[in-house]
Amino acid sequence: MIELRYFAWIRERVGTGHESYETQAATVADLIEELRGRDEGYAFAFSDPASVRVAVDQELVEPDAPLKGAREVAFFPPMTGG
Amino acid sequence: MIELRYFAWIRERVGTGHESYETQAATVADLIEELRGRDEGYAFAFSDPASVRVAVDQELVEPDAPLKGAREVAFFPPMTGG
Amino acid sequence: MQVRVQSEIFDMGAELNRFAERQVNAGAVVSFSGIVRDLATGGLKFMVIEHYPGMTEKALQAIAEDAVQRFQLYDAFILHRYGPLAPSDPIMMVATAARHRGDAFAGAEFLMDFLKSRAPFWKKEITSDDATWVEAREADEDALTRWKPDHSPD
Amino acid sequence: MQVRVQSEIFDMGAELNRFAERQVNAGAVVSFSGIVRDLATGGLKFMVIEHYPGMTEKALQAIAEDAVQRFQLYDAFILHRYGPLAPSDPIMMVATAARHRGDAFAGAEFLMDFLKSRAPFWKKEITSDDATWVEAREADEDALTRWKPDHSPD
Repeated sequence: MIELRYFAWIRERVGTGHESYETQAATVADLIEELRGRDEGYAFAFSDPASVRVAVDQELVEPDAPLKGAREVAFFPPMTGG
Repeated sequence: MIELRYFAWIRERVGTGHESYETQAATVADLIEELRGRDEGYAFAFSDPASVRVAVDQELVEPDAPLKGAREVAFFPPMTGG
Repeated sequence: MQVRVQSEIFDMGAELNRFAERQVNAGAVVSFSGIVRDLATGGLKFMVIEHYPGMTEKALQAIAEDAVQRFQLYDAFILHRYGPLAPSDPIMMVATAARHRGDAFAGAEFLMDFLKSRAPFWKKEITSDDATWVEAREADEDALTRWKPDHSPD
Repeated sequence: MQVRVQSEIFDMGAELNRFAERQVNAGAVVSFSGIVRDLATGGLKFMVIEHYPGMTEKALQAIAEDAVQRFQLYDAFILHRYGPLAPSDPIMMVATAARHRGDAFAGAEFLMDFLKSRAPFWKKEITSDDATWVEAREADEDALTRWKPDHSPD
């Protein structure tokens, strides 16, 4: 089980801020592909992979990052702090 | 008559902060040359022309600046504010 | 070095003074404060900032440590708010202390560039009839390239 | 735009707040504060700053106007002290306000570079047995070249 977290408009499109999720996906990109197939909300949230940022265990990663051992995966749009 | 003003170590070497002075010098450089001949203090103050900055009527000028019409000429070392 | 994430408003002058008083023999202190601007069209009621508790603090700490090391800063400070913010409220601030001004300025710009694009904050603008997530500016992502080791500084 | 020359100590936080409160819809406020450092050898009793009353105010005003125009600043502020200053006293500060952070930072650096080498202030360091005029750093004069129109920015 991985804890999934969603922020900003990705959270709004998915419809929840966090959930526990069982997956065999090997990489972040595989997981995104899997999530897109769940329902329309997920498909909408992940429709443009270029505008999705991912953190594994609270560290920014690239889409090819492996998920092995990950406890928490977070999805969010490009950051706009400051 | 021109009002001459001296600051920082130029003031200390000349021995005064300001004085009225009568001159026929055409340019700042001519005036410096003239002042150098006045006494040892002035000669010391102006011994290294590269480290003397000049303002005519409170505007920074180059040594070849004309003195015609000047009311106040100030001499000082490179500035060190901030 | 200090990083803080809070919803409460803060007093940028008081924060600057506290930061400066902590310094020993720093000749240069730089601060940057970000303030909620109204929209070009007017009518901003408030802004909401969402963040990622846990990751936010770690990201800010890493950015501050990186800045201190790169620019040999004596100290660095980052404060960022989340939650609802009114127009003209301060959003965040950073401060740096260094021996000379060049490092203090560069350190503060570095903090800002990384904070903008690498710390998990998202802004939403609320008007009376709309709520819009602020889009990341390409210029903000581009700003990071100037800090790459192979990018020769001017 | 405001420039001030005074012998009295000042509160940099209070000055920053006053400056920021004057702004309307500026997204970015940058401040720089210069502080009296002790000498490398220790033993600085105090610093004395001499200036050229009359010319100082005009020079600072011209520098501030130039910065506002070049970087489309909403506002600029310069405050510089003269007379005797104790170690760890604030010497001076500048502040800028702009729409975006790049201009606010560049404006503040520009103010500092010109103030350092073009405003008539001179520092003297007083120890228990010596009094030495601070020498201008070549780096400070060199810093001005980056603002020349024919110098392509990075």
